[in-house]
Amino acid sequence: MTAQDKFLGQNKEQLLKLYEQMLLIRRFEEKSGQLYGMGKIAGFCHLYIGQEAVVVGVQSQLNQDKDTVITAYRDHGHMLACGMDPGGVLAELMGREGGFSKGKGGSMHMFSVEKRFYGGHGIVGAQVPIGTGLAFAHKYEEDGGLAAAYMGDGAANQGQVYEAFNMASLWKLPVLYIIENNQYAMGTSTERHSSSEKFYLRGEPFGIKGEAVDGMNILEVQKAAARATKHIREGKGPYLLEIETYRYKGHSMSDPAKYRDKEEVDAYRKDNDPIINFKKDLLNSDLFNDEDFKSIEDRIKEEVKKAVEFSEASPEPDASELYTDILVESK
Amino acid sequence: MTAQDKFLGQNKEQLLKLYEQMLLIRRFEEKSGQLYGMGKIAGFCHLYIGQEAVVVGVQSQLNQDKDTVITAYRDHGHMLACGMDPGGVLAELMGREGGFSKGKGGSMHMFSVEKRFYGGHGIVGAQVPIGTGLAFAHKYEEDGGLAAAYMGDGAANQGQVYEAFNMASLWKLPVLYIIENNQYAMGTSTERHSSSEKFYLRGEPFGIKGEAVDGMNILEVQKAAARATKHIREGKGPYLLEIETYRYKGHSMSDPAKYRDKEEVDAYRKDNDPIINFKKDLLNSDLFNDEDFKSIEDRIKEEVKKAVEFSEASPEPDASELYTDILVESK
Amino acid sequence: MTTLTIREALRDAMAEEMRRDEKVFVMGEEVAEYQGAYKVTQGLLQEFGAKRVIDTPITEHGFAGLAVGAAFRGLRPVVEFMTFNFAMQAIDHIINSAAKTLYMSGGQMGCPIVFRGPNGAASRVGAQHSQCYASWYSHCPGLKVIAPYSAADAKGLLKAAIRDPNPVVFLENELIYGTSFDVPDGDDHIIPIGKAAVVRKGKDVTITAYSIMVGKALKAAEVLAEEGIDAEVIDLRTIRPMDTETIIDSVKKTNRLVATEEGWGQSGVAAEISTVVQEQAFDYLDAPVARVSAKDVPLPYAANLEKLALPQVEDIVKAVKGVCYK
Amino acid sequence: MTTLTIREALRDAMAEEMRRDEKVFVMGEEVAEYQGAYKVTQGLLQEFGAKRVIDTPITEHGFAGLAVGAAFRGLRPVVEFMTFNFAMQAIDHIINSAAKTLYMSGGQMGCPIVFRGPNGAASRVGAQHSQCYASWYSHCPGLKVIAPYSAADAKGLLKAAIRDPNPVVFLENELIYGTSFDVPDGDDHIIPIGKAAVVRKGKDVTITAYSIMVGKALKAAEVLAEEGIDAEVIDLRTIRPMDTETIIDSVKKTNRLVATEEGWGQSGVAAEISTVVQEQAFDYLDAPVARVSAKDVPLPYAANLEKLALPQVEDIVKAVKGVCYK
Ligand SMILES: Cc1ncc(C[n+]2csc(CCOP(=O)(O)OP(=O)(O)O)c2C)c(N)n1
Ligand SMILES: Cc1ncc(C[n+]2csc(CCOP(=O)(O)OP(=O)(O)O)c2C)c(N)n1
Ligand SMILES: [Mg+2]
Ligand SMILES: [Mg+2]
Repeated sequence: MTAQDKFLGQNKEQLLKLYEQMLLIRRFEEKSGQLYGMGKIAGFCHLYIGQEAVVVGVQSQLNQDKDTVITAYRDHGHMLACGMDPGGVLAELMGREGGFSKGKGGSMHMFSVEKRFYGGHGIVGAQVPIGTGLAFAHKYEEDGGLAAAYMGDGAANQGQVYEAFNMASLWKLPVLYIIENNQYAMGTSTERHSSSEKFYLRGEPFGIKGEAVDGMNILEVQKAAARATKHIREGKGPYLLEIETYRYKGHSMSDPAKYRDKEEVDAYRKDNDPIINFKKDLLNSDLFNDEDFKSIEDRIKEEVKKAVEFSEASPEPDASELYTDILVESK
Repeated sequence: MTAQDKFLGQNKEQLLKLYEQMLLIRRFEEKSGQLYGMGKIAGFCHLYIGQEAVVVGVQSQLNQDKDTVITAYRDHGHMLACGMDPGGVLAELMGREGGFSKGKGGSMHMFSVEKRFYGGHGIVGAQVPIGTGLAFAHKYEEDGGLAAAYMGDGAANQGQVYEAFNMASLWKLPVLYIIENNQYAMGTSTERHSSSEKFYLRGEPFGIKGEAVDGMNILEVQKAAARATKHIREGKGPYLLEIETYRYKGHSMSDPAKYRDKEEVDAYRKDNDPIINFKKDLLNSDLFNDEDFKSIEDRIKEEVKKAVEFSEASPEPDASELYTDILVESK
Repeated sequence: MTTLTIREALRDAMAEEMRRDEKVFVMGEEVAEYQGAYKVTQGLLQEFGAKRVIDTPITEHGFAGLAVGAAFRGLRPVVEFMTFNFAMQAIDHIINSAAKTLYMSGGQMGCPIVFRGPNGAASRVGAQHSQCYASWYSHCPGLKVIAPYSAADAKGLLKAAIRDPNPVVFLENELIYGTSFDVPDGDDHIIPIGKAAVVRKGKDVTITAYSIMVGKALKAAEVLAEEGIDAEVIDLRTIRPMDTETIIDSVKKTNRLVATEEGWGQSGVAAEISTVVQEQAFDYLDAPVARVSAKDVPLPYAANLEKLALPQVEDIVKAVKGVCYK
Repeated sequence: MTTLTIREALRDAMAEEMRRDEKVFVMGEEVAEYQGAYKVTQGLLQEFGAKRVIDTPITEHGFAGLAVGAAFRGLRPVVEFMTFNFAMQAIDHIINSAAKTLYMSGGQMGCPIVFRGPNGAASRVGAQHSQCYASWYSHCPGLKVIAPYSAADAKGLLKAAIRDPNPVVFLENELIYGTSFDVPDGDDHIIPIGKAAVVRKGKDVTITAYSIMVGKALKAAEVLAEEGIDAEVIDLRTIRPMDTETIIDSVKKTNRLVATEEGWGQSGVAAEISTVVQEQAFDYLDAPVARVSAKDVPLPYAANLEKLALPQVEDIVKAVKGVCYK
């Protein structure tokens, strides 16, 4: 296999961009964790560390001018991958006026209509029918877009998911369902919460094709997402990807994660890290050198630093904001 | 095939009992329809005519001293098949004190703890988790019973059904799920409400075995129910039967059923009627003669007449009943 | 003016708004081919086609969520629940997704959606099919909650609801779908959301009501008139935001109030009105506010019990006499 | 007496009742191996095993329905919702299946079940995770609704709830799980459902509160004492059935009432209390009843806004001064 083939025909710039996006998420989340520890972020805060290849891989196959994206509360990675400004995301985490929701939403509730990111939802599974509704709108408007609706393995048991599957398939809606199977729903492992762990089959009785994907390998994610989006764009209706991944951190910042061994986590970190392995892969080809990565590292460091500065400089929302945005004023 | 084989080893008495139960339901429902027309029954009233072989066939394979039964609002047939007194059912339909719910429940809400019939529920799909809870109790109490939870084809799309499937299979609960596929959910045909009409596959991603059954042939229903209950009683967890049937009448008494041709209904009535065909089958064997059936007809006529008399004689509930049964008084 | 049933008025409202705005569509169980379980969507499929008049599976949670997603993208769904009892399956999307997201997004994510359908008791359909949700929904900021009585209001308010950029819960009543009223002609008949109407002027006592209770209140007022009590009847029309001004103005004049509702009393709509009046017009009250609500029981099926459970004209008459010390 | 946190008191209540009655079991998300998302079920799995302490998938609608079915068969499920916000997914089973079936069955189908978990706002968790459902549930006949404050009440009422043959909604508060109180020793400490408690005697004004608001009311009373206002504080403890007698008796003495709640005001718990007092003690009131509720907004995340949105000690103090015309 040539490097060209292996890397799915992507050029150097494209490949480095993938790497950069994953690394940005990693560093951003590390910083969020720190700031949480310092009390500057509060409430629920769910980090995406370990799962970076999923969203970066899938988003690389979307059309950022047309497609729409939705996920649950573990959403920082998705926002960054959608191109939302890290400063705005972090400011929101810190409850500041400069945040994407003016500080009113917090970690779980951010949106950017401009970047076509529709949240940021706190109720497990709720984003799946909503995402199906985004797809409904794509079809209704005939705008050629599709909706990507992400959910966790735990969310995949929620009844409303199946109600959405049925309608999406019945009406051939352009929706890509992504189950991010990170092996746990909070403290419950998949085998303890699901009668069958083949999540990619969950759409079958509704006629939705599914496949399981190695989510620690961004190229695999890209390949599967390419197949899926092709199917959807051809008007064949929904498609389901179960992307197997792993979350390194606790469920949220308050979870000590005693339900698994340190060894289990370390094994992923060491042998299976999506960022390290991708970097290795790239370095093993003759297209890349250490310098490429060094400059990315530096850029991201700077970017995260700027995000922190922006957020810290942003004031708390004005008290008058308490009473705005409850209703849209009618014209 | 000997008659013995054909009739699954059932003796004459057993076979006539099946016939009698189906016919009782048919005549009871015809009478209910009449009484509704006369304004003696009100509100929602969903008749079971056409579907008799389903519940009689399944119930014949249950252990009436141990197993529990639950269904939705199209429940008169289930109650009669559970052995509940037709007079008590009819009195309830008429809102009388002598009804199974003292007149407070009506057609959709009757129960008999004695006969192990747990309703009679008005919310499409709700009976499925509740029925799964009956099965949970069987397992918890280790009483050797199983729960039979009936639902319609429309109900089979409800999200809570899948939530129940997952838990039932995960915890190996003794529950028999029966989808009574009568081709329509109110005015919507299965092809218009379901992305796939192979309802028997709906449990597959949860590891629940399913099969499709001809519900116009009571012997087929019995065979499938025997397989299913055997599986469940062996501790292998839930089982799903999709039983294909047809409702002759409108969805409820207020439905003119314009969404289907008269021909469609007539074809069923003429060629596919579960009661007529079973009678033919029995007569074709040399075990039965016309007299057997005549005496059943007479008995049922009498039974239905008595039920009407009982109901008409039963007064409306006393006004004081308005305030009883809201809470169980603590001892 | 044309005489229309409420059913027709609602249908006309939807049809007119669908003609006016391509983004408006109707979805729900049996709304298309069946023409609506209660025939409220009669003719819509024929005029607007299957793209915009959509029969759903019986999956309220799913299709309400789907409609919310469509609204987030700027479409304007009108979601029919066959009855609001079934909306309990979908209530998480109504509250958590539709009502709260604008705020949680700092104003970015509007959700222009109407959830409509019959609310409260129909005739003899038992406890699970008869609940009134007016107080639940009106408890929650981020929603507008409408419960009209007359056909003119039903039409004008449904049109306003469809044009409104916010999530609106629109509570109808099955028992009066067939009742006829005069409705102004033309397709620009809009009733502003948030305004109550004094539907009968009077000086001795104020009666507030919404939905089917307005008819009962008006009947009670007639009975009372014969006995020399001149009742003012206010049709709330909107429950959230509540037009407290109209109520207070009336009470300042009559000094007596009976607040009626078709739902249960505890933390109901009448409790809110009683509280507001007491907060804002305490010194004007010549008697404690009385409320007339459903009895505190699940709705029974039996004809005699059902009648006892639901608030009747006589209950209003009695309550009015009570506050008038007669 | 032993000093226990509310968390421990709740755990002890469940453990004692599980020892007493084999039919009692606990189910919910993360209740077993994780020991509870908020550690309320600490140690239960270890003592009672996986048969009786059951981790569920994240399917509230399904497991609430399942538990109702088990209760119909005479088991006594204690269903933990990780928070009551998630119970909106299951609310149809709580209302339509658990609360109404006894009535619909003419008294045959008891449903001895407890739905418990944290209700209302935690700290900085945003609008979808912070709603108070006290008024919604207490609106509905067929349910009992409890919202205790102290550890002793939490224990005694949870034990009573588990023994009660009816469906009980038991509303806790995450922010005070770690707060310590004296709790009577022994496993026969039962607090009767439906009885409020006067937790501070006073003569100038009555303050009603439930759950976390009791602590705020008591603090407000201290502040007020310094300013010469002697407040009586009533802990409602049960919201349905409401102990109106205790409230009325107090108001007849103090002639002034401030009704507090952690939820929104419109058709809230305070509205009910205000209405009842006005109905039953109108002539005793020297000032209109004031209510202190959450601001009428979805709960914001930002620290400063969150504080403004929720009812605080100062709000109570201010309201009390208002009704005392000071
Ligand atoms: C309906 C609902 N129930 C429970 C919760 C609490 N909760 C938040 S996240 C979570 C676990 C979800 O696991 P999974 O879907 O696998 O996603 P992951 O966190 O692993 O990304 C739970 C139980 C919730 N937010 N919503
Ligand atoms: C949650 C809910 N949604 C809607 C309804 C109204 N409804 C009652 S029966 C019915 C059709 C159900 O069809 P199916 O499940 O196929 O059962 P069948 O009536 O054919 O026996 C509908 C829509 C309801 N009772 N509950
Ligand atoms: Mg997970
Ligand atoms: Mg059907």
